[in-house]
Amino acid sequence: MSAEDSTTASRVETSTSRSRYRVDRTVLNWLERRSDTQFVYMMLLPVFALLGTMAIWPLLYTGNISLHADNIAGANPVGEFVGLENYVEILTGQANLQRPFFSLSSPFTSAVPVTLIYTVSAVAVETVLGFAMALILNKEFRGRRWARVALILPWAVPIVIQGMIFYLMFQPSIGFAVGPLNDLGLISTTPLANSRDGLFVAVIADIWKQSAFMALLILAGLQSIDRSLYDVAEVAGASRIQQFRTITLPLVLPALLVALLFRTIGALKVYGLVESTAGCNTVPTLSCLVIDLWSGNRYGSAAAVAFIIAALIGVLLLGYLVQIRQQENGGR
Amino acid sequence: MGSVRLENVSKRYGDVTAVDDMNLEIDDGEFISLVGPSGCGKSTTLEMISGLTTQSSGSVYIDDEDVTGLPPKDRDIAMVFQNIALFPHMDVFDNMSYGLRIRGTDDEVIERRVDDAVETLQLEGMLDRMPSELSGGQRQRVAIGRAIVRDPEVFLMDEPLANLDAKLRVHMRTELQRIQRKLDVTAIYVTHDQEEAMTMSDRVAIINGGVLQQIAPPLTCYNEPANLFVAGFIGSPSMNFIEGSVTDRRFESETVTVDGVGLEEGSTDAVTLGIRPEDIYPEAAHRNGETAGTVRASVDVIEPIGEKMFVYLVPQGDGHTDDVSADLERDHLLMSVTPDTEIEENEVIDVTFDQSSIHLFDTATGDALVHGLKPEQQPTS
Amino acid sequence: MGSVRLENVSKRYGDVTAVDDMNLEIDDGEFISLVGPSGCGKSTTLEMISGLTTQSSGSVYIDDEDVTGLPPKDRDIAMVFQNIALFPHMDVFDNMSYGLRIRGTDDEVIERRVDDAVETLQLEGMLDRMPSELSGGQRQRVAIGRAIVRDPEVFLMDEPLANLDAKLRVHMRTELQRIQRKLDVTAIYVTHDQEEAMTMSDRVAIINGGVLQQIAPPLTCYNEPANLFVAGFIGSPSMNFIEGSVTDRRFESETVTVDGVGLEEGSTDAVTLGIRPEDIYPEAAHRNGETAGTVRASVDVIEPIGEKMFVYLVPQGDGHTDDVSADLERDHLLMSVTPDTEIEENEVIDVTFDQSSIHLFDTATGDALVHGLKPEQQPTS
Amino acid sequence: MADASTADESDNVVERTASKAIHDPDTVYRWLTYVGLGFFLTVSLFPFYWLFVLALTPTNQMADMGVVPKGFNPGAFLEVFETVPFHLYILNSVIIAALSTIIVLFVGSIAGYVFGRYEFRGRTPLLLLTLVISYFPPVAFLIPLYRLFTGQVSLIGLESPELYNTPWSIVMPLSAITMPLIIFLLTTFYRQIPDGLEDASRIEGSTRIGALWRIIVPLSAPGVATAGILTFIIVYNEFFFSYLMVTGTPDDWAPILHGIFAFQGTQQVEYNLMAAASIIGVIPMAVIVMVAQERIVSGLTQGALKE
Amino acid sequence: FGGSDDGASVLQLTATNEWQNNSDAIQEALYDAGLSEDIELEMISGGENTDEMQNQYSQWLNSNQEQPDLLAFDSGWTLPFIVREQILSLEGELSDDVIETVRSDYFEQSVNSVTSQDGELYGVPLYPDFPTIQYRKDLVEDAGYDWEQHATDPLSWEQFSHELADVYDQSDVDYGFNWQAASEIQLGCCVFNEFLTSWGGAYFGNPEENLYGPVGDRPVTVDEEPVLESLRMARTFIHGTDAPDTHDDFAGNITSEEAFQWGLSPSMSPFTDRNAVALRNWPYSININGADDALGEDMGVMPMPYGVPEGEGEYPGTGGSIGALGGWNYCVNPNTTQLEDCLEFLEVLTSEQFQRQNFELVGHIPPRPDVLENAGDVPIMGRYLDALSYAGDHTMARPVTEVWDQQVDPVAQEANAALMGDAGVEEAMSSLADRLSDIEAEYSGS
Ligand SMILES: Nc1ncnc2c1ncn2[C@@H]1O[C@H](COP(=O)(O)OP(=O)(O)OP(=O)(O)O)[C@@H](O)[C@H]1O
Ligand SMILES: Nc1ncnc2c1ncn2[C@@H]1O[C@H](COP(=O)(O)OP(=O)(O)OP(=O)(O)O)[C@@H](O)[C@H]1O
Ligand SMILES: [Mg+2]
Ligand SMILES: [Mg+2]
Repeated sequence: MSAEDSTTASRVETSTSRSRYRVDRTVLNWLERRSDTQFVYMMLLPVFALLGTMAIWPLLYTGNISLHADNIAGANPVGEFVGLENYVEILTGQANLQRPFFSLSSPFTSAVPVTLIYTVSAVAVETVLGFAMALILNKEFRGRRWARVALILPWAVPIVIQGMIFYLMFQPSIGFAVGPLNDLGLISTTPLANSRDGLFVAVIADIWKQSAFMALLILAGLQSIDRSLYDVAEVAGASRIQQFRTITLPLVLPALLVALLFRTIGALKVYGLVESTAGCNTVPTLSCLVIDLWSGNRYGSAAAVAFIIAALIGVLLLGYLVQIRQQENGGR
Repeated sequence: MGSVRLENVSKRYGDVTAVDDMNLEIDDGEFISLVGPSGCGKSTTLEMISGLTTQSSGSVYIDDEDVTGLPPKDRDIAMVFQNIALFPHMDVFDNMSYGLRIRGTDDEVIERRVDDAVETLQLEGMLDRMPSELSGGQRQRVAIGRAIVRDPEVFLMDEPLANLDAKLRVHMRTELQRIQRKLDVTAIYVTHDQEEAMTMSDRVAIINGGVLQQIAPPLTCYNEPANLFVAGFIGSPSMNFIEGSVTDRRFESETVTVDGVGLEEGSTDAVTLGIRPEDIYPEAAHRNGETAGTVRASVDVIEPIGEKMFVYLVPQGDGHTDDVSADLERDHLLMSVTPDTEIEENEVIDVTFDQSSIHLFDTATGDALVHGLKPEQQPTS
Repeated sequence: MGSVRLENVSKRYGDVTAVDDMNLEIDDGEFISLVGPSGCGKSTTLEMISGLTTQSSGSVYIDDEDVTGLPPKDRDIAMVFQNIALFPHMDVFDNMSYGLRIRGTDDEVIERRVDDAVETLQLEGMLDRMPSELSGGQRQRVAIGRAIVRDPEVFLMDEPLANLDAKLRVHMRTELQRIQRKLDVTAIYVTHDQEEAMTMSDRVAIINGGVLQQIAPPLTCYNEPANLFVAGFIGSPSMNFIEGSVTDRRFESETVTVDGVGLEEGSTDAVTLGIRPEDIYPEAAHRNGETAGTVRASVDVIEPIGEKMFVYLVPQGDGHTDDVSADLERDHLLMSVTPDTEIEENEVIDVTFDQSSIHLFDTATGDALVHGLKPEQQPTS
Repeated sequence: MADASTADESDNVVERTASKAIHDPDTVYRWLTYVGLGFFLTVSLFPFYWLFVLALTPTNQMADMGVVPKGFNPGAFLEVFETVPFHLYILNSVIIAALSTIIVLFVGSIAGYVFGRYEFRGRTPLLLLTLVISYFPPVAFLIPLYRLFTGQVSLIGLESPELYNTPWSIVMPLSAITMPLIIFLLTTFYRQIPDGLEDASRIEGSTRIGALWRIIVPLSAPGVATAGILTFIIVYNEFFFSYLMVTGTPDDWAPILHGIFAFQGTQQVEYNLMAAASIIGVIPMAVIVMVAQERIVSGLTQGALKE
Repeated sequence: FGGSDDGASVLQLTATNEWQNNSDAIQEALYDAGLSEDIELEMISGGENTDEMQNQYSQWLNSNQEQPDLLAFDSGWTLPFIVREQILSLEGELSDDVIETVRSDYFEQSVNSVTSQDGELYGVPLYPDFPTIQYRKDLVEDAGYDWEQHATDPLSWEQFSHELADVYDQSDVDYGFNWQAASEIQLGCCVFNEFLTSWGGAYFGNPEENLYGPVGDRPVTVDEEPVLESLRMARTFIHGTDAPDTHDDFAGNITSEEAFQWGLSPSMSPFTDRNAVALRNWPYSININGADDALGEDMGVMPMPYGVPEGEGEYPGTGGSIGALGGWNYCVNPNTTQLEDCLEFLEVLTSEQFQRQNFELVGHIPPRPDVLENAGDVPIMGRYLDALSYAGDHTMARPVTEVWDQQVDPVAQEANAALMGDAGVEEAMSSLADRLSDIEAEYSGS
């Protein structure tokens, strides 16, 4: 059946592809004749045109702002040039921020520890759950199609709504979650007002939503694995667990690493979820700082914190990148 | 122990019947080749033995145990896949040692066995290449290596030498046999190369359209093919067939007449005579044995291929027109002679063949009637 | 027009030199086979001609135009890949018609050509199967179909028949030749099957370790191999080699002595004599031609393979011990005879060969010195 | 490795005593699968059920909520559309998300192809550069882009086009911000396609780009479909640019975010309407997920990647 | 975009949620009050909450957008925009009559929030906002109290707490006195502000001098005793008298711990559901809770209780019943292409007729005391006119300067920490004082 479908589909495609072929032929032909190096750079033009205007130029612009003082009263919110002063003040704790940038004495109310705790716990759990979900979804069973939709759906929920759901769930007297969890001694009666509990709620909400993201990427990786490799492994005597370890895992690893990479980045930048559950005052993540500063018209400091976040992420992800590089070198 | 038995095994893919009611009994330690035209069900048969595919009906026994439902890993088999299927993320060493590592074999043992295999396979110095950095033949050898480092009950090999050159094939052939004997393992070997099937196997199984045609020792298949299909399939170039009828122990066709055919009187009508190209020779070079009549033919094409020479003959029988183009294949006779035979194209010569090398088949059913026209001899099958 | 020329072409992958300073000139409409051991650089050569790989140095000319840098699509070639490489997401029809559809050929023309190819390839009724639903041989035929529906300048075929059975191979061989002639296209054909190379090609190119050894018509390669490698590679089973020395036109080894060798006097020392298995025969069956001496040998193993019989002989020369196990290969002589030859294992017989079928090589360089010991004849190469 | 062998040995002992289930590991796996599935389904779906509970509960009953609706007021779902033209917001969002998805998949595919299948100088630095972009919180892009889209940036005397209040003011930046993820994703998937298939396509007469669209992209269907879902959802759900790059009226391309805000006043919150709107807002996502995940499944039939 | 075709012009304006939800009725009311029918109004949302609106406005105005033409500004952050000259001065634009009306007839505090340092008018107040205590009149009466008398004669917090505790005990409702203690702006700008001011304290010393600056040149007085006292009182409400930092004179345990995460709406819903005795909230909730399908006549309204009697506070204007002043103003986008229409709209806002209707329709308090006083016949709100008038006269604006944005979060954080007990009252306030001083110092003179 499916074979038939695809036959007709591609036969239909023929007529359209013909005209397209004619139209673009000169450009394509020209491109085709470029050497590999030239071709590669030509092909990268559109991406970098887009990234250049929409991301790189803005970042340079913002980077420049970060070198200027705040000017909260003037018509122009960007003050005079001060060099790295904003950075120095933030990193040394001299800046007047909503919450301390880094303070070990109050780990749940200072930005860096809060963000790190959030990231590590959420991403770790998401990876495990996401993998389990992907393995289940990769199986054949009746109703699989609907199961997939159901399991992936949380990821499709806008953050505002996600936040609202968990806000309500942990709202005493409305949410059903507070009582039992409080009885277990896990959270206080007002989890959203308590920095530690608020962080917990945010992590739970993140796991609910983002495990599906992991699952989706891992599932796609699983689907791409050549089935005949499992035949070989099975004949070679590999048990399921061994097949998983020797074939599934290494072959989905690239996709998993991408997922891990971007989930980590996402978690380190978390803002919307926190704002719509416990609030930035209770769970002050790094991005909360940026938004608060920006709302207060302190553009210079906001830009500086944004760049510090980026630097922090960059440092933390170095490990991942080394891993990925090894993957690439090993894989080809 | 590794005897293998298929009982009434069939495999259907939707409308397609890949294997049809196959019965096959393979003794422990035997070397069996499966041959047959492309798509006849050879790979499918192996897959069912390995457990990768479950038969639609019938049972598979390994070592007299019904293994239906037993996963491949518990059947203790090693297999070389037709599509090679190397693990793209592992280098040659890891690919070859996979089965051993899975079983937690000692590193030392692994290294030794892999080294042995590498030598056998002439893959020295490639242990840390990735599959994508190998040539086609090298990949295939790695795939063989992955199987031979193991010590299974049953070896399944699906055209393992297809991508190798002649010298290496010959080498690998003996090596595979040696290994099979050393390990005393049952081997089921799919090949499209008859020489391979002939030289390596204890018995050859010929399959056509999913149906087993004959299973017998190589020379039996060659000398006493069970039916027209086997006769035509085994031997290259293929046996010549001449359709005719038998009346009073006399075979007659448009071009050929043979006396003293060992068939009961009266069992006449549609009979096909088969004669191998190498059994035809110019009358001039008459050998020993009793000739079975002479055919006058004109030489159409001569094809010298080194060690021998193919001569395409157009028999000049009664009623035969010179219009060669029509029905060319059926009307041609192919003769294989040594290259020093003095024959020229378009020459008309007399060729002959020995009674002992004639095969007779029932045209309708295809079944063999008589092999070698010794009048006293009874048909074998 | 599709002449192809390689000028000093090399291809290196890191340390590995896959193709080394190759010079090759192929005329328009010619059918050339590339043969050589696994990993010798055949596929790499095709890839460079196709433009899929860029040579590390040297130039490729198609139709006298330097095509370096020209993308594959503009080289007007069709190619059958060794690894088959069917598009797994397209059915058979789409796979075969891919190249035509890309070019926007009329649907009608596409259907006609695909239909033709399907018939040639005996793939009737499989047009809407997906590759995963085909047998190995069927896949390979689809891959051939993808190439033959096109009408290119140059056909590149990399072991296109590796997965087919003998009958189909023979059939496909003629079909490929027919198509090649009909389209009047240049064909470069990689095969490990010598019979294929011999019967199909105008010329055969033998490659070893990335280096071109000889390019010549099939029989020339067979009868007048340029060097030891070619002599040993072409012909199956392989030529027997006997190392010795020549003194005063007399070849001498431990076991064999041949007189009247056409080498200048004094050019002595390390010379290898080559003789093909089918050129050795029992003294009893003396043929025409001048024999080149007799060798007494004991019959070690007899291997009957249908149309012929291999006899492994252990020459009983001076100083030769009976310890056969040591250096088994080099000391054996292989004789190929018709199956009716009356020989028994362990018998000691005298075998002989004709002077005309003797080849002499310089043991050090491997170069051929003389083919066929007619004393007046000068060495060819 | 060592423990694998001990496991083998103990197998014999276990085999004798253990139930049929252990004899047949498939049953165990199947059983585990269903248990896991049940767990995940409950966890995933319960919050949606909770939304329904809220949506069906009339506002004045919204206290001491258990896990069943207090009252039954399906009218909330209609009220959503009566209060604001919610469908217009959804339509805008879908258009914006679709445009972004097209751009991202198109441009990202080309980049993924180049990064995944070519080795060239500058590959790693350029990949890293794209990655670095994703390190920055969205605000870091906001100020300059806002100026750009409101025509305040002039390049060589030309004013930047007024994109504010058009879909492009959201589509363009979000395309760029989503791009690193998609490039990385597609790079890994495209990398896995055997070279032979691309080679075959090029021999047959397609260009490199042609081979990309006809062979590589279809063969990476699971990855591409995933990338598509991700982009669509990221854009559909995005907060910052969606919020700030348009004025907020449905006629000016305001996306669903503004529609939801229309229910969230500064002082009075209508939980049931918000819940109903949320459910409605998730519907397009559910449809997309359904359609696209189909591609993930059908993209590769058995053994699709074998060469 | 939004240009005028066939004579009718479209004015785009951001609107409060109440307006958006009743946009047809509001437009009708505006037309009735004299707005030209040629002017069509398009109401858009400025954002989910006041913070986001503020950000959105900055973007719009920074980039010289022509639309929206009119912007609804929270009185809490109108001033920074005025300081940055991002909105249009109405001086010389609106007719002198209208300007005069606003200056002299409107609630003074409201007018202050749209007046620049040099006295120019930048906007027209739409409505002033000040919280009151809403209570279950039926429960209170059942318990033997009469709080109607306090509509214009507020209770002290002490008396309030005891009486409320009594009512709470005698009734079967789950909640006593609901107010908002979450660490949000609400606490910083308003709730805490009310508490401390009614105890005679202040954020920056004398509010009459220092409320609007000069930044850096004013004392920070959050660590003074009245402020601490007010926190102890609030802690008593929640934790009872046994907890540290509480007041034995007060009745305790009248506010649920849930207050720590209560914003306006969560704190209100139990009350709306007849499950709480009293609620501190803004007038909009009077309109909701006073509706017949909610509490109706069972609800009473009175001004906020006081900590120390009026006039006995530490600083002028402190002490007594104090409600934090909020409210919204309409200002004009300086880039608008439809200035005339905007001005016409603003003029209509000043009409008594419209203000009454706005009061009736959505509960927006008329910005003019005289209009408010005469609005007794308005259905729900009219019932509570006495209390509203009194409360309107006893408000405290928040200290809105250009740095208030930076200060309000620390205030909320520290007050919340003190209330929850994460930090001692004195500790929290001295830390707050430090943080506020730092900010003052950093931006002094800016
Ligand atoms: N990508 C690569 N990296 C390193 N070595 C390579 C690579 N590709 C091919 N080679 C090596 O180059 C040599 C020639 O390879 P090629 O594929 O041309 O061989 P071939 O003649 O086609 O052999 P076969 O008959 O086995 O297919 C081989 O030794 C192979 O290992
Ligand atoms: N999944 C499938 N769906 C449908 N038909 C199939 C499937 N797999 C195999 N077949 C068909 O079953 C038949 C037997 O296939 P099989 O692979 O066993 O052939 P084979 O003998 O190995 O041939 P070859 O020599 O070409 O490899 C073929 O006609 C093939 O087309
Ligand atoms: Mg097969
Ligand atoms: Mg090759």
